[in-house]
Amino acid sequence: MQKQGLYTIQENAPLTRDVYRMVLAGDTSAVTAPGQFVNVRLDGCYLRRPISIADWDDATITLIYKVVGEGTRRMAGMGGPGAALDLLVGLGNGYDLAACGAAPVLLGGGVGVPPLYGLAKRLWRQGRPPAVLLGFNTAADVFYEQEFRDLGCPTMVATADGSYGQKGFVTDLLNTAGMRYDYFYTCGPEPMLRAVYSACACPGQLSFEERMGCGFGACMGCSCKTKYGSKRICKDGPVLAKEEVVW
Amino acid sequence: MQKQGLYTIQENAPLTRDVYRMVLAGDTSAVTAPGQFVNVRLDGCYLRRPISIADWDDATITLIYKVVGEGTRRMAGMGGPGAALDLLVGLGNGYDLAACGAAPVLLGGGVGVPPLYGLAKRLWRQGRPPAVLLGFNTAADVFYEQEFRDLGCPTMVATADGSYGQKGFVTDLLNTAGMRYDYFYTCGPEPMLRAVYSACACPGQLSFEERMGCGFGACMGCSCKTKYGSKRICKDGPVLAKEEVVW
Amino acid sequence: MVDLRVTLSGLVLDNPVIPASGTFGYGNEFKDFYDLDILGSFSFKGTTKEPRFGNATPRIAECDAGMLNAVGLQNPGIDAVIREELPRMKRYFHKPVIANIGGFSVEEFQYCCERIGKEEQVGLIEVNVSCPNVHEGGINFGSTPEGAAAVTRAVKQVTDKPVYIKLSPNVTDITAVARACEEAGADGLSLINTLLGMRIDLAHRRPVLANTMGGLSGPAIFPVALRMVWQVAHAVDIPVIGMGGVDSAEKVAEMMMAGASAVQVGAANLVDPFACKKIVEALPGVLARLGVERAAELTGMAAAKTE
Amino acid sequence: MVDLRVTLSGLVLDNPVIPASGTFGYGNEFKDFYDLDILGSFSFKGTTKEPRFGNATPRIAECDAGMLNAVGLQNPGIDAVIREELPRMKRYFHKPVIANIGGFSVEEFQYCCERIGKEEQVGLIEVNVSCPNVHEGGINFGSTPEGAAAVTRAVKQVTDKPVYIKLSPNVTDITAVARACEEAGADGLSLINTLLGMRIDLAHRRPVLANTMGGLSGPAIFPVALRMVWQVAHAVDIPVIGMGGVDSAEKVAEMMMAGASAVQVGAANLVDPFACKKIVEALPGVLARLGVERAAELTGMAAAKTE
Ligand SMILES: Cc1cc2nc3c(=O)[nH]c(=O)nc-3n(C[C@H](O)[C@H](O)[C@H](O)COP(=O)(O)OP(=O)(O)OC[C@H]3O[C@@H](n4cnc5c(N)ncnc54)[C@H](O)[C@@H]3O)c2cc1C
Ligand SMILES: Cc1cc2nc3c(=O)[nH]c(=O)nc-3n(C[C@H](O)[C@H](O)[C@H](O)COP(=O)(O)OP(=O)(O)OC[C@H]3O[C@@H](n4cnc5c(N)ncnc54)[C@H](O)[C@@H]3O)c2cc1C
Ligand SMILES: Cc1cc2nc3c(=O)[nH]c(=O)nc-3n(C[C@H](O)[C@H](O)[C@H](O)COP(=O)(O)O)c2cc1C
Ligand SMILES: Cc1cc2nc3c(=O)[nH]c(=O)nc-3n(C[C@H](O)[C@H](O)[C@H](O)COP(=O)(O)O)c2cc1C
Ligand code: FES
Ligand code: FES
Repeated sequence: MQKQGLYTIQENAPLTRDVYRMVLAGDTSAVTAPGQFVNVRLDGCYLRRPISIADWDDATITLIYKVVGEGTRRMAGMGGPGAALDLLVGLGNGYDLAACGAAPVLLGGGVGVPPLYGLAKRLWRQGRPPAVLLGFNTAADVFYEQEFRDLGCPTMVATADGSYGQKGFVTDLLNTAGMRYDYFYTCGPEPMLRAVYSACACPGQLSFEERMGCGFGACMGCSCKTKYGSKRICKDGPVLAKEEVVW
Repeated sequence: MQKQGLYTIQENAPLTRDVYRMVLAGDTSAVTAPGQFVNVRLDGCYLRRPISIADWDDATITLIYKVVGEGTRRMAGMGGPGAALDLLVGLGNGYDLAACGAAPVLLGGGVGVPPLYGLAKRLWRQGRPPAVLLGFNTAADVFYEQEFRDLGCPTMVATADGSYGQKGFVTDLLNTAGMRYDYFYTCGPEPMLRAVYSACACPGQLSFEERMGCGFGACMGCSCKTKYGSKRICKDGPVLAKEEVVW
Repeated sequence: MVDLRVTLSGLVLDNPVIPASGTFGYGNEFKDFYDLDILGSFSFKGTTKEPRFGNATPRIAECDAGMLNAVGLQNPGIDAVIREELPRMKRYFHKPVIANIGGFSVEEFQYCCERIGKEEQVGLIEVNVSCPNVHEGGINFGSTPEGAAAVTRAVKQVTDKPVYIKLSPNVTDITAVARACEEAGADGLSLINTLLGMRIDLAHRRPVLANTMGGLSGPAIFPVALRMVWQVAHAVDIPVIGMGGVDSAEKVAEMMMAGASAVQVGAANLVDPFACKKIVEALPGVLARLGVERAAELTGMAAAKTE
Repeated sequence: MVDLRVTLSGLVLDNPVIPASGTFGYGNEFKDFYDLDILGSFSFKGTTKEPRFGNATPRIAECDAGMLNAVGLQNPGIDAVIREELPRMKRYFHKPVIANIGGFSVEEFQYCCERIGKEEQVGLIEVNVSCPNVHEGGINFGSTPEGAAAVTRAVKQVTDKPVYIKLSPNVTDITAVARACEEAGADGLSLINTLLGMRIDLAHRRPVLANTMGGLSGPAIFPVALRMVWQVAHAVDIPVIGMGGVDSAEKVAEMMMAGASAVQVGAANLVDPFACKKIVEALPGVLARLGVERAAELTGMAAAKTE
């Protein structure tokens, strides 16, 4: 069940030049699966901003966000004693962990990486440590490689300009020698999702983005067509199974 | 010449249940006369808020304001290390001290009292310590009586409900035995200005309020008709000489 | 104690606060946030004869103090609403609901109003002749007095439920449209729908919305909405439901003082799912401060200075 | 280096940023804040044949992300402007100015345009047929294509200066008015004027503005303004000056991508006297980020997805 509340900012620090991690303390009982998101209210912005839950525990939620516009710029400037954010928590379906197969692979691109962290942790706890493939534009953009390794996940990085890891796209890493997988989970910009969709013959789950009005299913702002009729990215998504995606 | 700048909040504390004093540090060179005002920019309010300069020195400006709506409520909540306000400073003509006669009297009502403080101080320095008559609704609303006394000004208070000082209006204090004056300065709500205008046979100056768009003469939002044509309260006022007022 | 009740064409509402169509679905997404029975009523998502997917995405763009939407009347169709949504709604909303109906021809409006008018859960029908996001056949009935009157007359023939026509603000003279609806038999009027607006995505050098334009709502439009409610309330003798940018109990009072008999709250529900609950709870305090004992007294309380 | 120049009917402006009429007086109040020669031009306060005091106060009301004004064209009259304001202006503004003209009859518009058109300081004339705050004789020429065209034809007869007609947004179809002006010989169009709006003073139970209604401006109206600029730019072949809620270099770019050749900044000047200076200074950086070398290229750069 979705909740609304004020969450105290415990940490808010840059991971790269424009990607920040924020740790918020408050009621996390509404979070039920990795891949869910929160909707953040910010002074001076009319609409809330959807941000994936990168990780959570009994008392905190971790967000990882990139500064791209007014809202995320304001987030980056927040902090100090007593600073708090108004969040809607527990939004979206999140990834289905039960379907993960025997050898899951996680493919993340840019700020599509964060929700995969919470996912990797829980797959690992479930005895299905995933392979993790991360794509970034350039060396300076890379984040969380070590965090995934620390979970015990074999982790590889590709950069578009070859300045770090393998040169190329995250899907190129699928061709690495010895790479075996029978299920995929992915999150990233739409071109990447399309590439993953084509590159992976196995079933899997994709997390989508859309401009949102409400984030909790009320406005029909974020609808998309699937093989099983129209779905709201915010409520019936953001995660769709590969087999229902119309591409 | 008017200036715009960020002013650091040094003090912001209640004088009564709803009247606050705020001391701001910054460039005060644009302030040239008591009765001038600043225009305060506040997050979440589209228009600036005009507030009279209660007092100023080389480094600080003092404002005294009553919480009546969204903007003043926000002001009252401000403070803390580094807190600052965007002000337009040096607005309006201010009171003309040269015209003060031999025995000036100052009549202030409610939040019309503040600009009279800066005025009293300067009349005193000029060797013309004024008599000060202050009107409030009730005992709990009274502020700055002692501050005027500390300047060396004979000071009397009237309250509408008689709970403090003399019962009645500020103009009733003019009839106090021994009261002598040949010039008046006043600031307060319009009904009070009208009462002063009628009660005082001598010349004097009145400070007016009007809803403002800009506060520096650009929008014609605050015009009023005078005997010498139309004037902008924000630029040609807020102080008008009695003889030009059309009543 | 303040009496919050208001009346719309004989329908007594416990209070004047009504979530606006398109921002509250069929209530389902809000029932977990709070008990919907605290509302005066709510206006369900604009429903058409056929199921509709609506426009391509992006359908939403942000603005200063507001938002654009170009949803394009996505809904499951009138039959599915009667078959599935109304029975489900019965479980979490126990008051008469406002049925918001969209359409692309006089016949479609008639079809939907006739069917929905037979449902006992429906307290009144709100006929949306003003959706800015659908132009199939190029007709927007709400743009002309004639178009709005034609729809009004047609739907009044097929239902006994009170019919409120929802007016478009994108017109030169909204009072002309309002009067035409009144003469055609409308029981009341709802206004305003969204203002037609647009944003451009600078980086991509194209409109943000796939549909190019969309409807502006939120606090940005409140002064325009208030003006139109005032104008219309002075021009007709039927009740007016006011809306557009209302996000506080004070703005509910402003709308009512301008002439509204009840008030809808739209976009505010999307940014704060508790918006209507908060407004309902704040209303008694606001009325008390204004020295008003019955909410119904607020309607038209503001007097023109020049009249 | 980015080239900020734009052209309006042969008049080359150093940049597209123009303070809007009524928010910049005759420049006098701003000359102490910054050097006005950094501006593309400015549009002076709407000037009429006779001196006018304007409406009673309060003339200003605050709104979310905007303000209402009901100034009512206060100005010293065309003769005093020519006699006093223009010579004074020469001392602090050394570029062609935009002469904004108001009026209550075709003859008045003609009188003013003929006189002001002879002043060499005047680069172009902006004819305001759309002031929402004056209804003497009940006529608002900008509400109908016929009215706007009649004024256009009349003033074109009496001046050789380029004539831009300033359009009202309070119409059902602004493209119809725009096309009528084009056909009547307008050299360009300015849009939008303010949206008609209102606020109520709850405590006093009456409209805030003495004039009851006023014109809404500021960021709140930007999406509506942008939409109208887009529609009009697609409907006519003459240049469009876009305005309404612009308060940043990004919004200047949005207006131009929608089809504007230059952009006016109104209410923003009132809340920040340095608004136009900041926008002029920010423009090169915004253009560079967008990969645009010449500001003039921005005009109409956004392509409709559906076209
Ligand atoms: C389900 C979901 C999960 C997301 N998770 C993350 C995350 O974990 N980390 C992260 O950095 N970003 C994430 N995003 C993208 C993030 O929402 C946008 O980057 C953010 O809204 C931009 O806001 P802004 O004010 O900085 O930018 P602006 O461009 O100024 O925003 C203007 C408007 O567009 C919307 N918008 C802009 N970009 C996007 C986008 N990509 N998707 C949806 N709406 C957008 C904003 O919400 C706002 O309404 C997620 C998006 C969705 C839909
Ligand atoms: C020249 C001048 C000097 C002033 N000096 C003082 C002072 O020293 N101390 C003090 O407490 N107050 C003073 N005021 C009044 C003060 O400006 C208002 O109380 C304040 O603007 C209210 O803002 P708000 O947001 O709290 O109220 P709201 O009612 O929410 O304000 C809404 C809008 O109305 C305007 N407004 C509301 N009341 C007034 C008013 N009385 N006069 C002008 N505009 C108003 C606001 O500026 C704003 O634009 C002065 C006003 C003027 C014109
Ligand atoms: C996302 C969204 C969808 C809407 N859908 C409908 C609709 O289906 N039918 C309708 O009559 N109005 C619809 N509206 C208009 C609202 O009911 C309301 O008239 C308008 O938004 C103004 O009110 P507000 O400013 O409080 O949102 C919609 C508005 C929004 C924001
Ligand atoms: C206080 C004020 C006075 C105005 N006076 C005039 C005027 O005299 N003539 C005119 O054509 N427009 C006038 N306008 C309209 C502006 O020029 C502009 O069209 C409108 O405000 C929209 O732009 P903005 O949102 O940037 O303010 C006035 C606007 C304001 C706020
Ligand atoms: S954003 Fe409102 S339904 Fe998804
Ligand atoms: S407030 Fe703008 S001229 Fe006085």
